[in-house]
Amino acid sequence: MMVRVAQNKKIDLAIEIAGVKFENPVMVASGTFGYGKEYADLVDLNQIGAVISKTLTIVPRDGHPPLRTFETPSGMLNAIGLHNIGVDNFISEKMKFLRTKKTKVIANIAGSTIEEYVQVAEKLNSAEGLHMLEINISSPNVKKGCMEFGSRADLTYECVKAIKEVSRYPVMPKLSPNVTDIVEIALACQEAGADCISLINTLVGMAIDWKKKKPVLSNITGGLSGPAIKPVALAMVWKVFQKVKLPLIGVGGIMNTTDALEFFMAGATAIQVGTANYVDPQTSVKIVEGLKKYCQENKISSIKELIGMAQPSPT
Amino acid sequence: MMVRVAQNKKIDLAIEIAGVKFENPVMVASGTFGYGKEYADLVDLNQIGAVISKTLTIVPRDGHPPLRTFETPSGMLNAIGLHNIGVDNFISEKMKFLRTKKTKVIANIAGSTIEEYVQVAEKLNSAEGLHMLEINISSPNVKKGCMEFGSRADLTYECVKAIKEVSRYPVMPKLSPNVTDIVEIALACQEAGADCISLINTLVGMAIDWKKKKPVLSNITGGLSGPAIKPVALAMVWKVFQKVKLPLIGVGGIMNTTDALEFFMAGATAIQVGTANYVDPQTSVKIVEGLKKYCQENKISSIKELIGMAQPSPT
Amino acid sequence: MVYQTDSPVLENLRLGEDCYKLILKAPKIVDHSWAGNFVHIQVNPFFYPLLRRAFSINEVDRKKGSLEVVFKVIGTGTGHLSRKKKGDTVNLLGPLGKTFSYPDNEDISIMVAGGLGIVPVYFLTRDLLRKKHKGKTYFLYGAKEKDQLYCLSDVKKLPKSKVEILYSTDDGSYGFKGYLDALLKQVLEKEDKNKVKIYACGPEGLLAKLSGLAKEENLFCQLSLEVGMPCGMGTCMGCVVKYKKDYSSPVTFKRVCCEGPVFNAQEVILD
Amino acid sequence: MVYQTDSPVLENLRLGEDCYKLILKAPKIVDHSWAGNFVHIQVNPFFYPLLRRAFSINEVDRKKGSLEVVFKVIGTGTGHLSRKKKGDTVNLLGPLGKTFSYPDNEDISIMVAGGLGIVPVYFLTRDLLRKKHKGKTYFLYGAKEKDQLYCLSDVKKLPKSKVEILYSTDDGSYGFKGYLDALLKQVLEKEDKNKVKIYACGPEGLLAKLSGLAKEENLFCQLSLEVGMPCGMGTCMGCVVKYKKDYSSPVTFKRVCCEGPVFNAQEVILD
Ligand SMILES: Cc1cc2nc3c(=O)[nH]c(=O)nc-3n(C[C@H](O)[C@H](O)[C@H](O)COP(=O)(O)OP(=O)(O)OC[C@H]3O[C@@H](n4cnc5c(N)ncnc54)[C@H](O)[C@@H]3O)c2cc1C
Ligand SMILES: Cc1cc2nc3c(=O)[nH]c(=O)nc-3n(C[C@H](O)[C@H](O)[C@H](O)COP(=O)(O)OP(=O)(O)OC[C@H]3O[C@@H](n4cnc5c(N)ncnc54)[C@H](O)[C@@H]3O)c2cc1C
Ligand SMILES: Cc1cc2nc3c(=O)[nH]c(=O)nc-3n(C[C@H](O)[C@H](O)[C@H](O)COP(=O)(O)O)c2cc1C
Ligand SMILES: Cc1cc2nc3c(=O)[nH]c(=O)nc-3n(C[C@H](O)[C@H](O)[C@H](O)COP(=O)(O)O)c2cc1C
Ligand code: FES
Ligand code: FES
Repeated sequence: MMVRVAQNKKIDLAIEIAGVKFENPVMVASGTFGYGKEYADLVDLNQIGAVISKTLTIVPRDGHPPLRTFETPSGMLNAIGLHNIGVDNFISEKMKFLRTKKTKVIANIAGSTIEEYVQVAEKLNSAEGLHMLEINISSPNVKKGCMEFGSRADLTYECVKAIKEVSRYPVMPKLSPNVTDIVEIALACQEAGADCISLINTLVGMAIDWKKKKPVLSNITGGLSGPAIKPVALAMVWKVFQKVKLPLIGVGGIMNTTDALEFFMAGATAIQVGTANYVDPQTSVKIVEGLKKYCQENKISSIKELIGMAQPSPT
Repeated sequence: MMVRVAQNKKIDLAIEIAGVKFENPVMVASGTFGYGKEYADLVDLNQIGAVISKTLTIVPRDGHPPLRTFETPSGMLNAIGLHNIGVDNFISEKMKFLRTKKTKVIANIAGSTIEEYVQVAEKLNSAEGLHMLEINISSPNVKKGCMEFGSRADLTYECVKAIKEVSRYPVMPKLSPNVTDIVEIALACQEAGADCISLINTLVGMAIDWKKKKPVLSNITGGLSGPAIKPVALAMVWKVFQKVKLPLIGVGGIMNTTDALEFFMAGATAIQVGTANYVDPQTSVKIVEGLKKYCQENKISSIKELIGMAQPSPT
Repeated sequence: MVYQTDSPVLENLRLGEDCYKLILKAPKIVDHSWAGNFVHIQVNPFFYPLLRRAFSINEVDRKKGSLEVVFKVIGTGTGHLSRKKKGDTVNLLGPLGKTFSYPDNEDISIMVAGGLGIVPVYFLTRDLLRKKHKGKTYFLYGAKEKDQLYCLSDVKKLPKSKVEILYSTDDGSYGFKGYLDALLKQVLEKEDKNKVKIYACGPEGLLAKLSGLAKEENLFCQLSLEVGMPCGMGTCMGCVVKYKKDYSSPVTFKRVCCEGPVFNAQEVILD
Repeated sequence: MVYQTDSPVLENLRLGEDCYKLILKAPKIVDHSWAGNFVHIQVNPFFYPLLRRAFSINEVDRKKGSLEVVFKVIGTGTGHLSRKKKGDTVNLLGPLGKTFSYPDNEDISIMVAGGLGIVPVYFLTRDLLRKKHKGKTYFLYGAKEKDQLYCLSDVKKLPKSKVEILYSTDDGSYGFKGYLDALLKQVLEKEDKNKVKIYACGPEGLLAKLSGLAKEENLFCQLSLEVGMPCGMGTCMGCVVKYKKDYSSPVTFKRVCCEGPVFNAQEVILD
């Protein structure tokens, strides 16, 4: 059931962000596609704009004890706790396969301190075939780092700036929705020299097992993702687009082509497919195909025309 | 199909908050039950702990143009814009009916300025049969007031304090989830002398009509409610319970008895049923019935035993 | 009085591609239902889709205590409904909304039914027949093409002696070729506009045109509107339409679920 | 190799109250499926419930290219599945997970099937029969009460000459009265523990007991675990179990979907 994207010369889905040329604007979100190879039996990676790795830390992490996930109405909670193989193993074990594919490769990174973020970024400078760094300043599931930084403009600025100073790759901070003013955080990224911004990570949520009278997740709270949060993600892309000049990569509850269209029209330059990969691993490829069809039917020659189309025209 | 609650002498669902004795801890949320009479054909108001009015303002408001609502996966967006009959009409037209019922009556109020909040609160001092004020510092759908105040601890403090100074009724500020740190806002309420706290109002969200290439709602963004947001609401009740001493009234996505149980176990003293009223007007009465049954089966003599049951025991 | 009932499905008939007639037993609701009323149906007890769906009542059988709704599958909610079988139950709220102002015997009634907008005006027509209404009655039924005149067999059963039936299709595949409002104008030319009472329901475009026509020519015209209705009970304030009583009044908003769905065409602003 | 297929429902048989056997056509998956593998089923294409549901494979027909899953209705997902009819299709991912280590002819195999945990060990037993496995084989099948031995008729068809079948029910309504682990202990007393290979699946409590027993008595015992599985493909890291290779190793987490669902009982920590 590998979906093949119809060849169509006229329709240009390619986008360029910070000098990186993506074949199309559809990426798979961090933590929902492993390190890429896991889905290679099912999904033609050559047809996806970019694969974003699970968040990488300086040393491998084991994450939280079970239970780590729970399904909610039109969504799911996760508290994985950044269980990952560590940046070194990623470079030595996972990049080799990814380099053989046309898809662009984005490494998502995190640390408990800004120094750790910087160390991971430095290590990745030697990863051949990598194209961009996504900075996880937004995962709600760890005690130190991530959302701790992404909830404050000053720490966001510091963290992004420090990484920009050492990395040879363009940098894409990933924002948390659990803030009073996401525009303020996005502006801090812009000032710090970020090349683009992805939004959103998960919303903090929890569930209680009323039979056992205790929280379902071992970590108590987790991150909510899936269709349930799409309206929240879309509103944040919309608002940030109005004040921030950087290209935006929209993520949150995207299940199909029309969901993706909403994000482009709100102002996204590209989108990421997250939870939907679990539901249907073909989602990203189907969206690529769907976007081509949409553009064809609506005589749109470049996907770029769609960006911010629903926004009021500047006066 | 009026659901009747089985009489059971032994089970005590009554709760007292700030001196007000509620027959049971199930309230219907502001904006989802009109002014009470609308549902009188279907729901026995004597069986509901409290009816909370639509937000009242100093003069009647017309609200936003259509479209005002939109369904989303397991949720809905609304941008009503506080369309309401105004506080005077509420007192003269709606209180008479509500006084004839055993349910407690809570007036939800808002204003564009703190002065307006105070004026509405003062007017309600003369409303016979009222029991409490809920302070809407959290609706995301108006340009001035509401969430503007509830997003900042200092303004929350000022607003709540000003109302406390004039009102003869206990005061329940209603918090917005669209903040970085809801505990900080809750603490500001506590300091300002609030008697209890309700949480949460809706999450900011939006939808785009991809066919028309514009936002679905005339107000562009709206508030997300329903089962989709339950995990977020529950996590906020959980966190506030850990730091704030005031009774908490949980609201957000409660559809049935087990949802309500989760909120009690997280730390709520009472709960509010919102969007579920639209789906099944009997929801609140069914939950009252369900709680009785649960207590009976689990040999719980007072609902108070459930409050915070899933929280770690204090060390 | 509004009732909430678990109503058994008596029949679910397929009327055409993706169009169904659902017959539900709901005696209490039926007792109080008149043309223009609607029911609010919980299509899935598991909250997916979350909200109820509104359907005008197409016809009632007051003896059997049953009512009909006719619907087209357009999304999740109507998809669920289309799969209901005899013996299933669905939860109903009803009757909801304001009814049409029934015509007097002196009036000339013109029903304007665009597509599935036929539902409330069909009920009105059937009710007038039951009441042995004497006034002249036109029934204008239009759709894009013949296949979409889903209720054709019902309409054909209306007594020709009492109701003058005219059809239109956009493509001319049945009856008059063209839009319903053009057909309506032909009828209006033959009749005394002061005696005419128009009752209409149908797609937005049609109703907007009729609203314009009613304002220009000062016609008595009632429209049954459709908008998304979260509660159906007047509490959410979510279903409003722009309303302007007359030239000198300000624009306000009226709730379609309880101050409508039937409105005077001259008083609503459809844009 | 993992496949994703839209698989037609060939049959959906009711095995008892709220228990069903679904037979699906999925030739590619069947070709690569062995005992312990599972399929991940999208029960509703409209994303409600959102996530796939995992089901061990009960049996395959390699000629027809069909596979069986047996399930109990416990929530929305299995509720949807129970209503699937011949001709419907469901989207499958499979075969997923690690299989049991099949026994050698010298081994004494003991299948321990608690409730619907029968599924993977039934497949193993059937596969051994197909492979003309020579080793002694026990099949222990237990449930709360007789009515919950949903697969009784399948088990009864196992050749008695090749498989020694023992039943248990908690209430004694069929076979041995008591828990399955007690029955297992009786069997173990008769056999050489060094030759025994235990294959088990069932409720959490049973598996925890078996894990304890295996550690105490240093038994070869493989357990098929069940936990919520968002992806089933090893990417979400959501389905982990506590794992400790041996006494001196640290506790880590293993993904049940791809490093399991079959684990050595001595290596997992079930609490
Ligand atoms: C008073 C009234 C009477 C109606 N009578 C009929 C009838 O007799 N026959 C019939 O086929 N349909 C009728 N409708 C429209 C019917 O309610 C919609 O077709 C139905 O809600 C679509 O639901 P869905 O889940 O299949 O579609 P979806 O597109 O999935 O629905 C999504 C959302 O949009 C809303 N919505 C979409 N289209 C409409 C619409 N046209 N009107 C109102 N809400 C809409 C729904 O409430 C829902 O919240 C009536 C609507 C109203 C308000
Ligand atoms: C490898 C594997 C093999 C399985 N084999 C079978 C089988 O052969 N027969 C059978 O009846 N069931 C089997 N299960 C369990 C089956 O997946 C659950 O019964 C099913 O997911 C329940 O879905 P639901 O929507 O009906 O229930 P709900 O309670 O609504 O499900 C809610 C959530 O909990 C999760 N969940 C609940 N119970 C379980 C459970 N026991 N195991 C895993 N996830 C759970 C679901 O994934 C879902 O996300 C297996 C599970 C796994 C992991
Ligand atoms: C199980 C799971 C694990 C995730 N892990 C990460 C992660 O490691 N790093 C990260 O930046 N985001 C992580 N995310 C967040 C997603 O990348 C995405 O931002 C979020 O899920 C919202 O998108 P969605 O609704 O499409 O899933 C994870 C999400 C899920 C569901
Ligand atoms: C249509 C609609 C109108 C609402 N109006 C108000 C309001 O006037 N004042 C207010 O404080 N909250 C209002 N709310 C918020 C609800 O009271 C409640 O806080 C929120 O919907 C979350 O609960 P729920 O998920 O149970 O609906 C409204 C909600 C909806 C859906
Ligand atoms: S549908 Fe709620 S007020 Fe009309
Ligand atoms: S279910 Fe996702 S890693 Fe196992």
